[in-house]
Amino acid sequence: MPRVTFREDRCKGCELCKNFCPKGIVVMADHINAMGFHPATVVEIEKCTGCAICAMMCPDVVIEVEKEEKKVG
Amino acid sequence: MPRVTFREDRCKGCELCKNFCPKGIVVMADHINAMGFHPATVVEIEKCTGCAICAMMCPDVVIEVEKEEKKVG
Amino acid sequence: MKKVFERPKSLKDMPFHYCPGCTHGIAHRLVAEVIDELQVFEKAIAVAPVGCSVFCYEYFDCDAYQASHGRAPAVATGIKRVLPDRVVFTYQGDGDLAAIGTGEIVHSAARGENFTVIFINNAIYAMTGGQMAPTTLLGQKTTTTPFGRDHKLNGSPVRMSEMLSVLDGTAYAARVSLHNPANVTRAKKAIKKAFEVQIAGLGFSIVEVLSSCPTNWGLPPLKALKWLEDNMLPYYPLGEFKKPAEVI
Amino acid sequence: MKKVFERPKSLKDMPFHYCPGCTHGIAHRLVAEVIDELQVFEKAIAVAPVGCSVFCYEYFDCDAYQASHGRAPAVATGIKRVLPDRVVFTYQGDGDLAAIGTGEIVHSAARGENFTVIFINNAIYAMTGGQMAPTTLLGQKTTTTPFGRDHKLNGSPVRMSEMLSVLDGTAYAARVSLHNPANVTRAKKAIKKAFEVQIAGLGFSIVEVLSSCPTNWGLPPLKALKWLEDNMLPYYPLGEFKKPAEVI
Amino acid sequence: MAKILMKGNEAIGEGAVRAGCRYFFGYPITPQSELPHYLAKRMPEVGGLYLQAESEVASINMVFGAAGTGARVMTSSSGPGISLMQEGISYLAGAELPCVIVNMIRGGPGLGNIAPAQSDYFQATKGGGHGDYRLIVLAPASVQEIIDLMQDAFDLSDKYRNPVMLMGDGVLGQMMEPVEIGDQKPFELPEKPWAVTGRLRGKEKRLINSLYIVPENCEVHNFKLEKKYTGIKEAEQRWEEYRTEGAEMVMVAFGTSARICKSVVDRCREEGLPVGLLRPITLWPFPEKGIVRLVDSVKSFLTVEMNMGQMVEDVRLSVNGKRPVHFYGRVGGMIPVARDVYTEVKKIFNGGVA
Amino acid sequence: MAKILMKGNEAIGEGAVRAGCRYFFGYPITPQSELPHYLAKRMPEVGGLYLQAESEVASINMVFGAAGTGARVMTSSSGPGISLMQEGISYLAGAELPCVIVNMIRGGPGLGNIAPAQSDYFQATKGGGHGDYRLIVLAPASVQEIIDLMQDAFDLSDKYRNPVMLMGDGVLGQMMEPVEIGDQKPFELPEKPWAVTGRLRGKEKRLINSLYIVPENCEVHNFKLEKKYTGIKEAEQRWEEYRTEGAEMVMVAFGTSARICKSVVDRCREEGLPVGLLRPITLWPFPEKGIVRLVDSVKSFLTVEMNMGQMVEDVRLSVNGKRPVHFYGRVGGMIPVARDVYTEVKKIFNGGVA
Amino acid sequence: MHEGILIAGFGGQGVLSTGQLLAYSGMVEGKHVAWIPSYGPEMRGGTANCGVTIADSPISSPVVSEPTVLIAMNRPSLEKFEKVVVPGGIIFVNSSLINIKATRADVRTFYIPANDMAEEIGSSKVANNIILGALLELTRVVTTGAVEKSLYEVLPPHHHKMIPINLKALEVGAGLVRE
Amino acid sequence: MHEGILIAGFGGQGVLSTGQLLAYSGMVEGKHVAWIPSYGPEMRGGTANCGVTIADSPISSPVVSEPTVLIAMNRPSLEKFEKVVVPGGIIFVNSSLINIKATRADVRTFYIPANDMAEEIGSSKVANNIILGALLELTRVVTTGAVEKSLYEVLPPHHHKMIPINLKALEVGAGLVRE
Ligand SMILES: Cc1ncc(C[n+]2csc(CCOP(=O)(O)OP(=O)(O)O)c2C)c(N)n1
Ligand SMILES: Cc1ncc(C[n+]2csc(CCOP(=O)(O)OP(=O)(O)O)c2C)c(N)n1
Ligand code: SF4
Ligand code: SF4
Ligand code: SF4
Ligand code: SF4
Ligand code: SF4
Ligand code: SF4
Ligand SMILES: [Mg+2]
Ligand SMILES: [Mg+2]
Repeated sequence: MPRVTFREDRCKGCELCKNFCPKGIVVMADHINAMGFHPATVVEIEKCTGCAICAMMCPDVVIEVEKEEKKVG
Repeated sequence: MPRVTFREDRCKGCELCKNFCPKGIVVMADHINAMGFHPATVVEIEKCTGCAICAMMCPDVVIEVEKEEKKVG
Repeated sequence: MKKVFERPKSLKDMPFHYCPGCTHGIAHRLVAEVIDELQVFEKAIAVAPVGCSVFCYEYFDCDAYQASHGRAPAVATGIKRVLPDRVVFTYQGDGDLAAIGTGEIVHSAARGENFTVIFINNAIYAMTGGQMAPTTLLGQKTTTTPFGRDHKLNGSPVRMSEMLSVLDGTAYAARVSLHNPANVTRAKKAIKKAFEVQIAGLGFSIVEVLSSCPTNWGLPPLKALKWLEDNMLPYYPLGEFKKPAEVI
Repeated sequence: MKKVFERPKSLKDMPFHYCPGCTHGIAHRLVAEVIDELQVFEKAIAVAPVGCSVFCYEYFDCDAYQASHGRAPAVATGIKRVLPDRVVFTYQGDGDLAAIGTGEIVHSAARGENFTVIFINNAIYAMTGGQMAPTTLLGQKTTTTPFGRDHKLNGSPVRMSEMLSVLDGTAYAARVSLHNPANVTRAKKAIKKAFEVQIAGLGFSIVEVLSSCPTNWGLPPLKALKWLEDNMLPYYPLGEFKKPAEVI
Repeated sequence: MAKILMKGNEAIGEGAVRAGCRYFFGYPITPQSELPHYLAKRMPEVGGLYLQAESEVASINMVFGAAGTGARVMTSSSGPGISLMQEGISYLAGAELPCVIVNMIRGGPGLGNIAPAQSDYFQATKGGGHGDYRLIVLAPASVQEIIDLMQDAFDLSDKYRNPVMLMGDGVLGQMMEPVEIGDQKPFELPEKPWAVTGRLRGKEKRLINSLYIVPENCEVHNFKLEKKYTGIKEAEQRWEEYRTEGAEMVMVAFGTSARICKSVVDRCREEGLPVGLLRPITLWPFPEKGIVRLVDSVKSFLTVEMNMGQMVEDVRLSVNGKRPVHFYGRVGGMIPVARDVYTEVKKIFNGGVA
Repeated sequence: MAKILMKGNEAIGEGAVRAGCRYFFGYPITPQSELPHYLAKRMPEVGGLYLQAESEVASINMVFGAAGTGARVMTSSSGPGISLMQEGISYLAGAELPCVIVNMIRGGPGLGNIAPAQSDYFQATKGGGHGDYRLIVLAPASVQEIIDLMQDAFDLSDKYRNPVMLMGDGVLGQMMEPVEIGDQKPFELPEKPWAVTGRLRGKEKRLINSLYIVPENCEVHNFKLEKKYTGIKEAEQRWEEYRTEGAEMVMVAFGTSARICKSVVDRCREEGLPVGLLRPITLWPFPEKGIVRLVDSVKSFLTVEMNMGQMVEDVRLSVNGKRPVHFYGRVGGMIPVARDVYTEVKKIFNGGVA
Repeated sequence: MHEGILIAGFGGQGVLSTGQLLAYSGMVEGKHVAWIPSYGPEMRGGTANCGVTIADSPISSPVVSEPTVLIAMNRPSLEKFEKVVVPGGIIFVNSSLINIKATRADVRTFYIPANDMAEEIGSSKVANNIILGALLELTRVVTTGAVEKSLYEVLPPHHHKMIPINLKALEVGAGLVRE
Repeated sequence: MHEGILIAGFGGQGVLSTGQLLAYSGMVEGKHVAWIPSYGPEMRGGTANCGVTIADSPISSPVVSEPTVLIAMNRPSLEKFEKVVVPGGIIFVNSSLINIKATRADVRTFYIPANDMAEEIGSSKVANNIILGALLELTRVVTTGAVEKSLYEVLPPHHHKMIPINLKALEVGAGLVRE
């Protein structure tokens, strides 16, 4: 299962990640962070493909994506 | 016969008129004018067609060309 | 676990001051990724403009200059002529590059100055409060075109990439956009090519990046991307306008 | 007897200060003839540049301005925006228009300012003593390219007419030459069209005139014309790059 | 007359429109952006033109073009942009074209910041451009005064055929204060027999020009300008005196810093310290007369500026060594705090010239 | 050492090369064109660069770029071009970048003409750009001194991390005089631990910048600059005194006009009139110390300038009311004639303050 | 009287217009008033604040560097400006959005759940006016009448229907702090 | 000694380099010298002139506004500068190209057909030196030896073969005015 990490304090709640996630698993949290924004987070991480599209579209470099390494050969 | 008039004191002796006259009848005078240039002038005016090419190429608007008016009709 | 996406090394670990959803941030990251990938971090010198991205000198973790409004290409010329083996790039907005800095960008291109320009076209003067830029679209409302930009009054938007491509010194010119993932990927490729052109010493390279300004367009971030797609793309065609034979 | 050629009325009866054989004089005369023929003498306002033709404000017998170096298009903008029914034209050299005045000419064109530009391209900064201009040819020796202009060092000559034609606001752009009678005739036609475009209110019009500078090219007048023909024409193609449908 | 609440930057715009200005050419810059925003809306209402130029260099040259036709025209900017206009300003002064240039000064040098400052005093009053020329420089200290001085700016400009600069800062531009603007009066442009408008109806040829290739002629032109400047120095010095009667110390300050000094004067007077304020309204011509009038009765001067000491030179030149002239300045976008100025005043009163 | 005959403009170029300058960015303008012509040939000989910019605005910003790398770099222009550089100069001063800017002053204002003048004194010394900053301004009066001062210009510039301006005029630039230039000495660039050259070998990040968005920081920066300027004022005032011993009147003049005043001094002395000359070599810092040293023993001063009266303000500030300070000026490209200056001196001696 | 009121919050919370309303009301009452916004690129972050001075005598600097009253509409504003309030001054904390407490002991602090109360009376848009009501009640810097008059002047006619709810908000706010 | 020599003619007549030669010679002799050309757009017309000052004491202004000697190589130069020569000064008129006479009575005027004489001795290029020779003979401003030395310095080596004819021209010119 891939891992998607949000640096919550940096999130500005712009929703670009949420919009572009092909699996629709990024949602905005109910609480607000120190900057006053509802930060993004992933639900149903098991649906995540680790495509990193969310991260690619994040203007604030909030997101890191990790994936299991494929066995070679 | 056309009339080609040179305003001699304005001539800078650049020889453009001389070079471009299709009849080759523009020559540079031996004497120099007040500005120290050999001014252009026309010899054999009878060969002149009144084409005004000399005037058209003169950068210093030295030349005026007159021609007999064609009879109309 | 392998990181498939992480913060590029060349981007200092600090928050951007940009508004939520402002794609200046994506452009920054792409540039930093390219610097990382080309392993030119130690040689890189950034020239920051005046505009919302004025503080980019803080974000890129390489040596940097802050240039006066529009003059980044002249500053870059000065740097690159002294240090021809460094990798020099400017990062400029459309007010900076296409208005006040027209002379500098045109002649840097004409001279074939061997540096790279990242040109953020957001169709607005963002930093100063949303005034019309030379790239503002016809009909677009801004604080100085309250009734919409009108060709009769303000002329038509300039297509800088096309214009600069006319010049012999321009080695590489491309227009890209940041409005969706596919285009972000393409944008990065173009930025990488531009840097490669510089590293190969082929001359002037520029990547025009269509970018959003939610704040001054008065739109939420997603709608801003949609507006970009619907309105800017038709007027500003994407693609490579010029590339040297040497570059694949 | 009928005058088939005489001094145009719009050209004051005084000698030019130009060097022998300098085609600035021919360009002046053509502009004056066009003003006469279009009968716009009373409405004409000339804007003189800084360059050898700085005194053209004296020669054109209409109202006139002397503008700062490169800024004639901005000055003309100011005039024409106040007096839209006057016929305003700038007369600029290649240093004036293509170097220091790049921003002003590009944006006057982009805005579609409704005035006419006569652009004298003599591939040199003549007035200041023969330095390289943006339009100086590769290999051409000038006082600041003593070993000939080199692309690596100085970039390549800019083709302004082509570049300005990219802009939507440019209604008419043509390049002509003064090196022989046939071309002088064509030059006049282009100048006339440019003024007609203005009078019809169609936007920005520019005529680039290839012109000789015997003094700074170090050639006698005739050889200078030959040099122009042999060297400038191949790099600077003549023709109309843009014209409005309305104009025949 | 009813008052309305108005922003300084907008007051510049409205003041200009009421003074008959119909042409604005400019390039955006903080902290004056509300002015272009205002005029972009307002100019079309009065048949005027707001045109955004591609740069400050272009702006000032568009002003040159429009001013030469006789129109009332203005531009506006701040520090860096005004610096870029210096060549154009020198040309305007050389060609004797009337126009109004607004500088809402910000912290410098270089990009500095956008906070209020007064560090362009030298540039405005001594000539930031080349050659011998002068601008008439007006320094309002309230939104109401902005409105009033805009009218004067255009009138003086036409009267003397000279560019006029209005100097403010971000505080004056951004703040709102109540103003009385009254009804717009009909205005008539003064005759401008030198204006270039084409030779319609057989007019003699006219020319807008600053080129005098023969030094002798250029000198004559400069002498003519100098004579004009001397006349302006004689006739147009303006200043406000605030509680200078019986003052032993007079502060000299303009614009925003003068506002602060006023409150210091009040506090000092309350405490029985005989302190007054001379507030230059014209920075050029500097109100030398005002200083000279006070110099014998006053024991010392304190110049307070939002810079490192610029106007203080003009104060010293006016005082001409007869009294000590002290200086207190904040800089880089900082505004003097009344308390600190008061401390400075006290220090001088106690003989401690710090 | 053998003398050679050299043109002032070329001496600027040769002096720069000998001082280790390897980068020139500029835009042609009369009357300094021989300098670019010279350097276009000379720079390649020493592995340096002559690059013609598209404008003066570009030139000064190229200088900004090159200076930031630590290289010795210069530009050159005259009046209108220098005006266009004002924004860039303010940035250079704000970012504390060393470089040399040459202004061969011509008649102004506006396009004026190309004849010699000194009317850009204010612009150079008081700051033609925005914000509080200073240029070190050097004024040579002979071709030999041009060569010598070019070395000083680059050294001072590096020492203080401040732009230096060399001011001359068409006479100094166009004339040829004998000079001794000697052999070129090997030079070493001073260490520049602030220079931006990339983070090779793991260097810490460096930045060339003039932006201080927080006013508090900008003020600190300005105070730092001010401290530097105060140090320069203390350490670097330079002037030449010519026959000032026992002088009752001292003329103050720089550059070309100082040459003329020298001959007037000689004539006066021959006739027994105790007249001397103080020739400022640094215009900023103005040689106040020189004036102060003389002020008690001298009865009056006469400032002679090729402008309408600019340096005279600094003379007055230095004299501070203790003695009358007279002014004589020619302008617009005119050079004072020794005979006329002599007449002026006599007039003052005869008590007629004309 | 010399009140320096600093109103701070996120962009979009209407802090600038609330300040203008207050200044306008002061003007209506013939007082000396000045209003000044923060300006600058820090706006990018999305915070906004303005200072309003209302006084009996001419106002020297309109910049409110030492406020007698702070209205903190969000947390960053409280954190940033709490320390500059004059001793004895007042801090209003919008406790709907701010979940921390002020730390100063030498000022009077009022926690007002402005957004919640505004929703309660029917419009989230009048949160600022709830606090404004409290402010007027405590300081009497201007009268409610002046505010009402100002609302008619400031709001474009098609928004006049909003005036009653605005006045209601003032009333509610005042009630909260009325002893 | 303080000689101010104005040399004027068409561009291409070598007036600037003749002036430089003279200045160089003065320098060689340890005198104070200064040379200055006219500069400016009036060059467009094709005229050129320069001033050379040679003196025993430092030179104040290098601009020769009141020449002690005028060398007029063409007619416009004579017409333009005749009037500024100091009373008692010298005017050399290149009578090969100038067919008018000087009108001043208070100066000494010498008519020298310089171009013709230069052709005679074998090179039209040395016309200036004919007049220079006359000048030296009359004023002794510098010695012929200094000029010879200077020619070796000033001319590039491949032109040194021209030196004899230059010296010859000086000699011929001197002869013309030698009493
Ligand atoms: C000489 C000068 N003129 C004007 C400004 C004000 N200014 C700062 S940024 C800017 C425009 C920014 O627009 P753009 O370059 O498009 O960048 P963006 O903010 O949109 O990213 C302007 C006009 C300045 N700083 N300096
Ligand atoms: C601001 C400024 N910079 C430089 C100059 C000097 N200058 C005068 S004319 C000129 C160039 C002229 O060249 P061009 O425009 O090609 O006209 P030409 O003389 O060739 O006809 C320059 C650089 C100036 N007058 N003003
Ligand atoms: S990595 Fe892909 S699937 Fe996973 S959350 Fe991000 S966008 Fe969605
Ligand atoms: S894209 Fe980034 S900043 Fe925007 S909501 Fe997602 S994580 Fe937050
Ligand atoms: S009119 Fe024609 S034929 Fe006659 S002289 Fe002129 S060019 Fe020759
Ligand atoms: S073209 Fe004109 S200037 Fe040239 S030689 Fe002929 S007449 Fe004279
Ligand atoms: S104002 Fe626009 S461009 Fe600037 S940071 Fe905000 S969204 Fe981005
Ligand atoms: S220098 Fe050249 S462009 Fe100028 S007048 Fe002479 S020939 Fe014509
Ligand atoms: Mg932008
Ligand atoms: Mg040219």
